[in-house]
Amino acid sequence: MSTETLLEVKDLRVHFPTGDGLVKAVDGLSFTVDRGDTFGIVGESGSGKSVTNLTALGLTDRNAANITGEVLFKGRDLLKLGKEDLRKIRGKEMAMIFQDPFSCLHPFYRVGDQIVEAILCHDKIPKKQAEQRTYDLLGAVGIPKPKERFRDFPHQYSGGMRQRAMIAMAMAHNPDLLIADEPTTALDVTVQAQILDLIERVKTEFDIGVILITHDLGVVSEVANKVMVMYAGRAVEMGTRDEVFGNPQHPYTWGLLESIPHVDHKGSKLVPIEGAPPSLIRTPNGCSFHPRCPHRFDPCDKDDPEIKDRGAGHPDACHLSAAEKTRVWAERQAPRTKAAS
Amino acid sequence: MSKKRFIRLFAVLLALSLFAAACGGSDDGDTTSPKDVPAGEIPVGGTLRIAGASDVDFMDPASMYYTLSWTLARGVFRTLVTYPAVADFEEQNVLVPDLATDVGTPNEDSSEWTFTLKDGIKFGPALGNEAVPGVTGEPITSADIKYALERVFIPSVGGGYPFYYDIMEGTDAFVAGDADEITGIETPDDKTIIFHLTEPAGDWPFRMAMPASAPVPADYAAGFDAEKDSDYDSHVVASGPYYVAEWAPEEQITLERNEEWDPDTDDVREAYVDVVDWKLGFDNDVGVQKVQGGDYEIGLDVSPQGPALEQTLADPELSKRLINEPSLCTRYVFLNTTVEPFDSLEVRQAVNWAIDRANLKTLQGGPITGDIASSIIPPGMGGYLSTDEYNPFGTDGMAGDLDKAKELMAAGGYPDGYDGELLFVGASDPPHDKYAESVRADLEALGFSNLNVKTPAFPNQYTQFYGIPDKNVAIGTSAGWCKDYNDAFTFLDPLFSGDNILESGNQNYAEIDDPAVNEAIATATKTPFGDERVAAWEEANRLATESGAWVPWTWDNETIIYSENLVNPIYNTFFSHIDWVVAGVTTAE
Amino acid sequence: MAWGLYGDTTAVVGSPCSESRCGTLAGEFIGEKDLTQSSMEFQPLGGGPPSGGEEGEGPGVVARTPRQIFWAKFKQDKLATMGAVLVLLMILLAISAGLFEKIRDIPYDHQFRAGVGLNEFGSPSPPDATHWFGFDDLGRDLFVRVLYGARTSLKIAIIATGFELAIGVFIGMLAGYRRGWVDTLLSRLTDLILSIPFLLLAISLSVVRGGSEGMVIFLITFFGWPYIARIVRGQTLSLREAQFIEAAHSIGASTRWIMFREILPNLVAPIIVYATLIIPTNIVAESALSFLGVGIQEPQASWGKMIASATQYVTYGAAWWYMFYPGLLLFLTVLGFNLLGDGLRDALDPRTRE
Amino acid sequence: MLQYVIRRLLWSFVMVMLVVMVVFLIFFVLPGGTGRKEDGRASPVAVMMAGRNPRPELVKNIEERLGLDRPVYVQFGRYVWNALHGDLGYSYQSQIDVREAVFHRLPATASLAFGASIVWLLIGIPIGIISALKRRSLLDRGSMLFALIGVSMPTFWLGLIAIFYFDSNLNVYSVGDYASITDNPAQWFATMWLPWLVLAVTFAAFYTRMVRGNMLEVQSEDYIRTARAKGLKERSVIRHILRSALTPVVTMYGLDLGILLGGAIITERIFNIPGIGLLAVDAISSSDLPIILGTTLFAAMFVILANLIVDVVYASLDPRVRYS
Repeated sequence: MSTETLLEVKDLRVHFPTGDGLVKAVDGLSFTVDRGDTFGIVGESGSGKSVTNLTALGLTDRNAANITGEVLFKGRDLLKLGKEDLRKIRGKEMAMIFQDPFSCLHPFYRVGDQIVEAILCHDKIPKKQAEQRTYDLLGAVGIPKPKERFRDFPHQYSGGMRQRAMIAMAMAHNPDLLIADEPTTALDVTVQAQILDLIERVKTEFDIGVILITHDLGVVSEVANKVMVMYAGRAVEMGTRDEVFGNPQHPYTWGLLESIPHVDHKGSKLVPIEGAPPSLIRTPNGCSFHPRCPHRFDPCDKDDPEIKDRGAGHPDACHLSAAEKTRVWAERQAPRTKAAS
Repeated sequence: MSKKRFIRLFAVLLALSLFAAACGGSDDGDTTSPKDVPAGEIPVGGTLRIAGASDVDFMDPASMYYTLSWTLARGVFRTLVTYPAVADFEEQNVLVPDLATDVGTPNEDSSEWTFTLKDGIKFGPALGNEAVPGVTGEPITSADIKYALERVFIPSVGGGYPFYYDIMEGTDAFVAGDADEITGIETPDDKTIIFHLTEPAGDWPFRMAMPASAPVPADYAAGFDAEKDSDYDSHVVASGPYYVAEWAPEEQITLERNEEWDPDTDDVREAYVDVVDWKLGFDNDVGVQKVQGGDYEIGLDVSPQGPALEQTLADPELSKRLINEPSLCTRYVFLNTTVEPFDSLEVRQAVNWAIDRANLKTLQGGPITGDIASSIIPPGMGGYLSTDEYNPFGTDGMAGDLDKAKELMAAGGYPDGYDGELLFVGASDPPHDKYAESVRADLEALGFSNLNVKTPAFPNQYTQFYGIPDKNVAIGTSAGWCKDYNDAFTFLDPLFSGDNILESGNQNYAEIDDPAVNEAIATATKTPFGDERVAAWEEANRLATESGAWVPWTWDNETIIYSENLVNPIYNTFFSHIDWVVAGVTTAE
Repeated sequence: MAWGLYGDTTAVVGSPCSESRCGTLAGEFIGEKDLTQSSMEFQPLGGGPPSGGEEGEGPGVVARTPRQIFWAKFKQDKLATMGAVLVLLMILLAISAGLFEKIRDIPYDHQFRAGVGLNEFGSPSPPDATHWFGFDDLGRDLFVRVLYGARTSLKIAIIATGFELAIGVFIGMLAGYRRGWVDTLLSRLTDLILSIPFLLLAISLSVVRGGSEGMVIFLITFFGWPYIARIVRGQTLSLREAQFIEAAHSIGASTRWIMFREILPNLVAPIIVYATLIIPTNIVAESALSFLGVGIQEPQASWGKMIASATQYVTYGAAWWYMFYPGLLLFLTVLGFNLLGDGLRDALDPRTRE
Repeated sequence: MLQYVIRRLLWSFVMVMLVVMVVFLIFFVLPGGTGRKEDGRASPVAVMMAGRNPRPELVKNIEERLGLDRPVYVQFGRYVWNALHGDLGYSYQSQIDVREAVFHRLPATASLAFGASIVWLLIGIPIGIISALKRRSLLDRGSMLFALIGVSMPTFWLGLIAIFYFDSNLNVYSVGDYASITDNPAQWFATMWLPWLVLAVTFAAFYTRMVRGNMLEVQSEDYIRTARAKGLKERSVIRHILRSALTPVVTMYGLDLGILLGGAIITERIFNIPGIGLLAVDAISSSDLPIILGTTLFAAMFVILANLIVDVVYASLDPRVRYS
């Protein structure tokens, strides 16, 4: 496995000016994705996960948003590329699959044709050949009788099949980076696992990088090797899966972890995070999480903590000292473990 | 009296109310005098193009009762006697022989009339140029006249005005089905026809000039008449100089020369044009433009009104080609004498004083639409009283006198007006809606505070309100009446005689049953033709007017436009239009 | 139309027309029920559980209420504000019509006859210093008439809208909530009414029964409620799946309670928007009926009737004022309501929030 | 698909029956009873049907023909039977078969409807598309304002203003000189262009708004994002958008046309175009009830037929309907 860096995001800011004020959808975000990585981005809806990736793909309306920072994809800054250059990368070198497979395929076109179209827009090959490739792709993602299903319309597919078709479409050009935005949220649990497997398989087979966006830490813990936790347009904690799950540093991460139902934690109480995500227009002073944070103290509503390694071995953005964090996390864990034992 | 007399009136009123609003006659009459062109200078041949709006009511001479139908009948059907094609109104009313050799010979008391048919009169083709064996080209006989009059009483035919003929002996038995024929019509031979009447009728020849008396081939028509609803209407056989070549309802009527017609037998019709091309369905304003632009020669049921009339009058060229003559019609507001408070003579007279006739006249389109009426019988008809000598409710400018009216209201016992509900019925079509509104405002000023105003679409005010005494219409503002022929009998008898209040199809809308008026009408009816009869009608006119049951407000003019291609346009009061059978077109080749 | 079609297939709808307009009320002229965006979701304006779950009330969090958001957005919308001003102005004019009449001492049905209001041919006289809009064909002051026309129009439109809402909301909710055969039956009923040509039938009815204010209101209501019903049905269909309704169900709330206490408050916003958009349609419908002579009768003033009476002068280029002013007021009123309605819709539609 | 079409057909049939029933109710039951009155007075229905000239014989004849002396359900049965045979009745006053009259007037109405519809499609669709693509541009704001004005402009007022200006002021148009396209194409065009424009304004405005609205809605659909994400050229993406955004336009177009073909009453009245609408309006002023009744029924049939066609066409355009 190589360690080639595929995507490097540096201090990305995406601000939408609106009548109500400036919406800071992404506000100073940096991360790196290597080939072979499954990079999980976790956060509540509105935390900026999707915007980050759409921006990377050049799908954010540049007229409607102020975008600053750098998004280096295989060394090239995507933010500086023209529309046409970006289009050539999209679908070819970098592909994306979306949350709701029910609405992601055009209802009036046949599934097969939509994939053929994806092939033909980057490769000038005969249509017959593209169709053949589509059969292969459909077969590869586990759709039975691909030649027949080729002619079906999306509404004739089940949810899981549509997501498979989406993956087939995404893999049509053997891209380097696959961005999966909540690929399983809309699916049944059993199908979820199959799709995650498929993504994992695809990643290994094609040797690519995957960005997995989700609000579900459970999903991330299963497939991701790196994790970034986002809150209000920023990363609050970042690290390998083991680091983040084994030694979580940020109260928000704790909250997320506590809200996952664990099969092995039978009887343990699910603790929801109090309150709602903040308005992205009037973000609170200081740490943007402090209004919801049960551990807030003096500097929290004044100083904005930057994300850095605060002694835990991986970066986080919380004013609490490393020792304090360990203590508090242990305390919060205690009743759950007790109940489990 | 039958209930059908109003029908013709509809035709006139519809034409006037919807389309003709006004007419161009200035008082000096320049624009109205027909051109007297020597016969030799009238071109022969060519097509007379008529721009029309509505269709004929019927093609069947027994049923037709619209003026525009009678205009057509002038060229298609001949009658025993007819009106001469002359310009002078006095002369027009002197009947001349048509199919008959003379204007009829009465017995001593005018209860028996004898006519003799000319030689050489023949039937032409049926509608659609159908040569009917045994009919077309065959002589017209007295039996054909007899059958024409009998079928007036056959239900499947639906005669337009049988009440003019029900004085023939044996009519009742025929109507009741007890007789196969009307015994009062005697046809000793093919040329002679004798009418035996149950009562004297000095005006019988006038009734023999109406289309219903035009000959109908008995054997041919009887087949149609035997059906439930006679279809002779679509198979009419011509006796005049033209036959109906095409009749596409609401679209087109074409008349072509009837080759069987012998000009030597006809002293009235010249029949200069070869073809009459009558297009129906014109929008009034469009039709006017077409005629004035020379695309059509005559507007029939199409005449300038309102702004179009203003424009026409302002243009010296156009105003030259405008005929504006009395149509022998009176429009009136009636007050139902059986409804409180109009059972009071004073109240009726008060209303007569209160109503602003001048405003109604303005709303109609100004002085040009005819004179403001001061009494019931219109000018040109025996019994007419000129406004100068007789104007019982006259005020300056005829705008009414509210003070006098209020005095009379008080005298009638209603010093504070009347607040009971009164059904007030006008019509919705302009300008009828405006008449209603003007009268309503006047009555309100007089103290009528609770008027229940209804304005149905024309002519539903007649069929659904005025004609049904049960409805108790207190005030009607869209009523009008036109003569059938030039005798005041056709005015006063149906409208003012107490005997003629009918349960349905009533014409005496005011339901007036005044002994003095009844008496005067009866007297006049019995008086033989001449000055004495005119004087008797004048007296009846006075009494009827002063009864206050009507507020007559206009004696309508007929406004007719024609193009510069038309030669010798003479206005004929019989059908209130240009006597086209003596007109020619310059477009003839 | 096409409730028949889309009614069957609501679940797969992606096409925006599906619930939008489907047929015209009065055909050609009335314009359409311009409810293009009807599949939108509305913010509840007040009452009823907020759809977004519990509000965060933590310190420092500035979460505005839907009402505040609505006002903020509405105030920014210049066109909507203009619409509101126009509408208010018209309502003011309608209310003050009597006042004008009193001040200037010209009763609305006073006929200025020969020489003043009418010329010798009976045509209306032009505007002058005291009679700003000229005269009508009976010599009445057109300015006063036009103001009274506003009163007639608004009165009829608003009353009819009220009836339409009452019937439409009830039936729409019933159909959407009960579903099954009730829905089918009611949906077919609306289908039926929508396939009857409004104008022709209105005319026929008026001819048979006579035109009057009550008849106009009846006709507009009769042909208008299905639009409301259709929209409300759609909204109800989606609302009944919402969690708070399920919750109400689970605690055994009665159908009536759920319909009126849970669903209805959530329909307030769309209802307000549609009411605003339906009023102008009704105004035009009234004018059209009166224009064809089967609506308002004399001496009551109606813009449509005025325009109809003015028609005869138009081809001759005469009496322009008679046609122009009533039409202008009619146009401005309709425009005002449309602007306002558009603005309300945008302000209430969360998707336009950026 | 076949099953779907059959279902729609059946439903259309039911609709026809219901409409016939409504019309029957209005014309036969509402006027105050169909039969003869106890005192022997004629049936009000027959009198109204007879029109301007209700001769007693004719009224009696009508009573017999329509079976007005029979129980109401028999009358209804007879009426339905006739309607199903395409018999729209007979005008006793004009003495024409109503169906013939209607079909005779159809070409004028069709000229107006199709001509106007072409105009409004040519205006409405392109402007709607461009406005949506250039959202918030000056052009978008401008055309949306104009569309709003167009939607708010009552046809009859606009028509009169147009006549006032083009006919009496400029003299480039002459009202009411209709000639059929086969008789005199130049004349036909000369009389139709202004009515087309006037009638098209409201519709164009509405279509502009609708197309723009649809476009914006579709633009934010996930599948359009997918199309972009897979690297489609912008032109292809727009094609994807149009495919969804314009499909409902087909539906609406069919319905609008269906309604207009049943008679564009106001426009025909103002411009004096001898179509079905004018037939009806004229029938009103001459109290020709059978024609009013017949045109109403005819127009309703057209709407139902349009519904049917539109449903089937829509089904052929939208696979979700076709295959479900």
